[in-house]
Amino acid sequence: MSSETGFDPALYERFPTTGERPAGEFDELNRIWAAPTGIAKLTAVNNNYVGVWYIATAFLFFVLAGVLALVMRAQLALPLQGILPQETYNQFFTMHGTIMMFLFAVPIMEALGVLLLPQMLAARDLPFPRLSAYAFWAYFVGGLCFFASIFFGLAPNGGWFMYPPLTSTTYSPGINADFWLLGIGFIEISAIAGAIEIIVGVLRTRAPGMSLREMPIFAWGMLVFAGMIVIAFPSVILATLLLELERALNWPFFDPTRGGDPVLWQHLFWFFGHPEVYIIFLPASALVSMMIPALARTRLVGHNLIVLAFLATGFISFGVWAHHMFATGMPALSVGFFAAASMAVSVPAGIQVFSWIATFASGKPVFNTPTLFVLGGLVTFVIGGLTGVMVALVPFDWQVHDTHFIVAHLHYVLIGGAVFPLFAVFYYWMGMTSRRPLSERTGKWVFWLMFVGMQVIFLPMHLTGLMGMPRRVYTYLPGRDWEITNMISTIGAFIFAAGVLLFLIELARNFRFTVEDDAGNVYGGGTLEWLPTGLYSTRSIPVVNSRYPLWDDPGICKDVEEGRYFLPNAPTGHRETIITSPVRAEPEYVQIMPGPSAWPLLAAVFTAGFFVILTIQAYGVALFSGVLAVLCVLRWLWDTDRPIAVEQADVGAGIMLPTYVTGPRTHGWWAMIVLLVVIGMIFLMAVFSYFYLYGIHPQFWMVEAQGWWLFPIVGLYALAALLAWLGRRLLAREDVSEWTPSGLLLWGMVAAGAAFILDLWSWRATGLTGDASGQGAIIHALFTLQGCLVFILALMAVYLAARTGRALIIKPCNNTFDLITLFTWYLAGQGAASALLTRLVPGGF
Amino acid sequence: MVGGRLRAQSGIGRPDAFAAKAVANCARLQPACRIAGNPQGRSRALRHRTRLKRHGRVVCRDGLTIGGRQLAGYVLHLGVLAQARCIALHLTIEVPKFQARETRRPCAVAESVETMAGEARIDRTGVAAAQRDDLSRRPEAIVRHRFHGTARYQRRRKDERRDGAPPPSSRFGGHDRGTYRGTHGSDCTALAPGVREKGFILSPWRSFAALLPMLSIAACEAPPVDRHPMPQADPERGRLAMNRTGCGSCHRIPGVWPEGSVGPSLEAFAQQTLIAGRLPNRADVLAEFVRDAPRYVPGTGMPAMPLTEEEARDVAAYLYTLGGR
Amino acid sequence: MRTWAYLLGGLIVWTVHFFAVYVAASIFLTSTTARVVTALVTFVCLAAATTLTLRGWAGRVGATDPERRWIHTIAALSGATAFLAIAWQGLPALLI
Amino acid sequence: MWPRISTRSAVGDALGGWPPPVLDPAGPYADPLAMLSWVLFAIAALVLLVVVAALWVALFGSARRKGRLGGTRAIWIGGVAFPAVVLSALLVWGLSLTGSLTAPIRGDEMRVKVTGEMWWWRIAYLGRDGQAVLHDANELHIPVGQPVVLELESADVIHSFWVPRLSGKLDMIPGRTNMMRIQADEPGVFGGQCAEYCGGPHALMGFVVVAHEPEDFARLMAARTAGARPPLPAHPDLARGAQLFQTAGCAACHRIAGTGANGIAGPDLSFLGTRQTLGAGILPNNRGTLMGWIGNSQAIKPGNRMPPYSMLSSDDLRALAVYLEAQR
Repeated sequence: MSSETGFDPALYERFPTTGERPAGEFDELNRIWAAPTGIAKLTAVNNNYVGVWYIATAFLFFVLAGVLALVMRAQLALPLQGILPQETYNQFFTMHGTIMMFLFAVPIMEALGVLLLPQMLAARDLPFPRLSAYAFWAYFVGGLCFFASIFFGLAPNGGWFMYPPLTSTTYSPGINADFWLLGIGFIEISAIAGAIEIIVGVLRTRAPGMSLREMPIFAWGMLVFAGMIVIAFPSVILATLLLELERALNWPFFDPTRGGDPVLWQHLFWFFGHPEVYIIFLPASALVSMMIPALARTRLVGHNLIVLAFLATGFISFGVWAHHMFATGMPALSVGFFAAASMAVSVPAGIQVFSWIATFASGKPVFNTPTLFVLGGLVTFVIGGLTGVMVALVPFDWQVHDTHFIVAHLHYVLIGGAVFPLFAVFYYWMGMTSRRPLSERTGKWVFWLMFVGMQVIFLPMHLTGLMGMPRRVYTYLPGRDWEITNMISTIGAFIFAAGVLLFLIELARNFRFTVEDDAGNVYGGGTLEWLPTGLYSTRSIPVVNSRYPLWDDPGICKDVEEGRYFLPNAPTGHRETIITSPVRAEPEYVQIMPGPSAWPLLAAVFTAGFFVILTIQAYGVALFSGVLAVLCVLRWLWDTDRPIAVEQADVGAGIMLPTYVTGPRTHGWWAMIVLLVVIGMIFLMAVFSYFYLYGIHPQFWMVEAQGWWLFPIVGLYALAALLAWLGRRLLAREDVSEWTPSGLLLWGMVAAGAAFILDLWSWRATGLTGDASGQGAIIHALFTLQGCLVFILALMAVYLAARTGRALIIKPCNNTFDLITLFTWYLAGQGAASALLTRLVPGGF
Repeated sequence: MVGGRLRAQSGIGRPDAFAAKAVANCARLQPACRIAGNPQGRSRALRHRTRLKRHGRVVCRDGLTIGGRQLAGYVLHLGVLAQARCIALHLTIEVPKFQARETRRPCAVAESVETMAGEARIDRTGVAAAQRDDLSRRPEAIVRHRFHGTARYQRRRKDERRDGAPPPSSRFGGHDRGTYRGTHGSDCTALAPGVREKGFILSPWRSFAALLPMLSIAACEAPPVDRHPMPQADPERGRLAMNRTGCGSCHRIPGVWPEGSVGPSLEAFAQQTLIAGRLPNRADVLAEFVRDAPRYVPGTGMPAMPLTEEEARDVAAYLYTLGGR
Repeated sequence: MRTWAYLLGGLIVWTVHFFAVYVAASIFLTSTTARVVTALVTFVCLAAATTLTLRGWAGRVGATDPERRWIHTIAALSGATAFLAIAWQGLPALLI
Repeated sequence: MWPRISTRSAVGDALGGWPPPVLDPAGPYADPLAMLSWVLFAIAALVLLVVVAALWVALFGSARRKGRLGGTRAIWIGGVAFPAVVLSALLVWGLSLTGSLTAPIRGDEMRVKVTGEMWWWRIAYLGRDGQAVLHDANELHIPVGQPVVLELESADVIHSFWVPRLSGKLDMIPGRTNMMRIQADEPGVFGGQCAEYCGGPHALMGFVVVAHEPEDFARLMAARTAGARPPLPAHPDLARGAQLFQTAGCAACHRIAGTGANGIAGPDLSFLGTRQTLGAGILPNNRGTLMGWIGNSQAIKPGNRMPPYSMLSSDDLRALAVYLEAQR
């Protein structure tokens, strides 16, 4: 066996250890991980709490959006009904789509990740528990404020896809559209925060020995899920930014009369929007792949193929965005590429379906509630997939695009692919967080009501679409034979709702939240989340060399419980977990974890407040809230990155691991890289927009900045990067004061800021304004992006200076310093690229 | 002359400058009475009328025919009348010619209309025995109570008033001998077209007084009755026919789209006393009327509609399902 | 990093191919130039995907370390998947 | 037969219902799409059957059958090979069809410019030189048996032009001109509707395409493009209607060829009397609906751009309706 980090795999042989564990270490562990009580419980950051809150909130939004759908179905039951006026209906369908996508589907998958991942990986918690808490609270507060807009008639009404120019100020003068744009701003932030957490968590906090090969399928699903969020969400972040800039400052990104193009929005939106579907589907299908082996009492057949299916989906789903745009009149050849990719992406789905069938065939399935939900979801998803293949064929799509056929298709995919699996998940994993499991008898009722309701709603809806009924209509004229199918669909909607209602009653009857004395492994799963746990997760972290450790090693539960594996205690006296290597999961160091804190909560409240208050145009208050959010974040960070007295900790069996590590091996570095990928993707999408606008309307690109400005600008950015590099080098040297490296880095920041100002000024000198043309708008958008980074850099400078002043920048190397250096490098690179791009394309010297 | 006055008045009644201009424009083209003569053009007034009807109770002590006149209409209808405690004074009205008079609002100037006869029930009024005698003597002299406030084709005669009606009470305002003001408190019904009537007026006071002893009886609601049975017609077909011809583009009709506001609302049509303010609300009349309204009510705003005879009967049947108890 | 690049090699080739042909079609629209460019890129990428698949398969057979063998397996599979997807992606150049 | 619960209206007949217009094509640009649809349904049904059968065997099958299904081989066959073959075939067909349906426009077809507006359709028949020779709205007349090229544009937000029996849909995007071909093989009325959510009363944005025999069409076009308007029928209200049209403000937004009314903000009313529908495909066109529409269109189609004319008396409304009915 070869090694990835130099860790000797032979050391695994020492586990499980023998001999007595010292008395008192278990109580110590409990004391360290104890959750705050009373109102302070809100400051808890432990995944057991945050995860459950997170799921509950997402489920609440599912119910709320479902209620909206019910009212809409009632309106459409008969032609020309007056239950919902036109305007309200338009708000309802916009909110239904937006909430289901942004406030239910993505958050609940992240929530399941937060709750389940650490358990499945046998980590004590995710690597950034406070970030999880922040992501949750921002989502909770912001989401509720966003939903409340519907009670004031202020809810967005442009559809969840928000196509301009309908959503531009000309056609949507109210603040409804701003609610959407700013309202999902925090949801994007929350999703990105969660994705960073999950990526680093999956890659770096797996139990020792749990190599990629042994990694549970859910971890694979979440890894691809989070990776896709990192690539896809920047696109919608940029899109919302551009549209908000157009609305607020009249920069014509989407206004064709001044060199913008409405189709740009569609590209940006669907580059996010289609992967979004797989972002929802992948974790759900991964959970199905986790459940089926337990339900069928056998191993997953085709594990490798499913891993491949995830990876392939993760890639190919980024080549299908324009199949939402087949009717926009794109070049026939491009349309063909997207059709082909849409076909290709269905192959991985087929692999998964047949893998599940094969698993059922090789085992002895029991017809309990999760099985029923899994089977119902499978059949439903297959139907949705088949109609998906149909609409991937361009000519067919020309007919059914934007009709109720599509409504039926997407609900089949999403309900079959995500909602039914989620209900299976609720039943299957309920034993982990509840003292009592849910009732099987009621569960079957819930399933049949939901399953029958689902088919009754959406099967006839295909026909409604073929009969010519478009989507997003608040009513329809009589005499078109649409009455029957619509009435059937409405009846189905109420059957479905009855199932959900029954489930809610069931929850009230049997769900009793707990962390310690839970109902446990009701369905006999074989993966690590069913190890006996407490707030600290598992007592000790087992060595993993199997995909189903609980089945393959019957003694593992007892050994783990008795502390015979890694980290049976808290050697440093803090909350901690083991950081392992990304491929073979070899132990690298002990991470000290932050505990409960009110700062993430406050930061989240103020972040959500900033966006929500910005919407209602109370700029002063919004700014105040934003400043408070920044202060809270800085205060929360202030406690982190401090070495502790114990430099090497015994993590069990005499294996010593360092407690403070710097450089590219650290989880912080990884998180920063992921964050920079996000920022880089935003920039990349902006560059795409730049070329796109130029390609569509070159006649509006008349202004040229003088090329020689490039020399000082790029020179200054290069200087900034160089100074940052020098600073990091000097930090390692003993013979300089600690202000020298910090000072160099600070000067580097000044250089970067100067370069930015110079760039901006040289463009302003040409007389180009943001509202002049598409060129002006997109160049100013690039400046906006760069300006945001410069602003963050300024905050970092203050933070760095403060930490240096308090002697918290520790030599010879320090994580805070590293991360700021990384950021400075990235900023310099993006700034130089931006300056080069705007001057060389299309102008040149 | 007329146009000029209209301009001046429109400034008061309608702040909307555009509307004022349009009214003035129209006024230049035609005599004012033509503009104002059509009830259809004034939806607000009509809505008030509708409201009245909805709350109205037709009250009579018994179902006897008045003045020995035979009631026309359905036999069944008569049967109902005989039993009812709280319906229906059938009467014949005669709306004589009347002349355009100065009014408080531009829309209130009425044009001469043709004399017509028909049946109507009386809204919220009772008929004292003495009056019934009057009625029986001179059936043609009865004018609907509040008729002035609803259809506004009412005239008044001093001598008749002396006979049967009290002097204008404070409720009626009576700011001017020979002129009524509306009774509903709304500006739009304060139209008081100063018209004269041939018959006499059933004063609200007197009718109220007459009503009181009857209230105890009337409080017991009559069992729901289908007052317009049309066994041959299918209301559902009628509804679809209305959707097809677009009746809803002018009228608010439950079950029919859209909900136009140009014509009167027909939400409680079954309780309505008159068709288009003039014709008796009878199924056969209605079926004819919806096909070719201008023929029966010259000057009405409602045009002839493309309906077959059968469809028209269906339409009538559907309309009688509205608002009936 | 190299492990990951190898693991995802086929899919990365697919990505390169997809965006290359997308850009070509965006610039040259539905023209002969675009078709030729698509065909060329497709051939190159098909060759790359084939190489990756074969190499993965060979590595899989040869590997002793189970982890390594697993990585080769996934690499071969991703190469094969990419091959199918790239082949389909080349079809529009012939058919449209 | 599908149970009918309604008597069909003219609008309803045109706009859809049973049989599903997608599967009931009336021209060469819709025919292959219907064919494709049927094949797709058949394949989908087959695949669903296979999957459900496999699932059935997996759950309830005999041990031997289950054993045969319970391995990676099943995945390779069912999840990889089978889709690869079927999808390849479909893709080839779909792409060829895409290619043939988007073949370059010859250039000698009749051309019509259709502009999507909130929430109606502006129609301009173009001459050989690309100039508009005839303006109309909400109703498109085409000759039978020959392709008609539509230049689709938008004046405000994105709309989508869709006549399911004649062709698939194509978006109308501000700042772009999308070209589309339609062709009807038999005379008739074909309904269409905006398919892209365009705000407010998007649901009420329909139109009809009327296909005529070529000679009828030629006669119609000749009559309409001729300078002289046909004489108006005698009606007492006509003169007043004409005058009201000018004075009440109608002419500021609407155009009637040959009169002083030259407004371009709203639909062209030159041939309103011949139209099948009113309010962009939502109401039957008769005197009553015309009066109702003019009097208060906001009650009918909330949010549309025409203000309510509640100050017009019923006589005015009738006069206007009579006048507009006479525009043929």
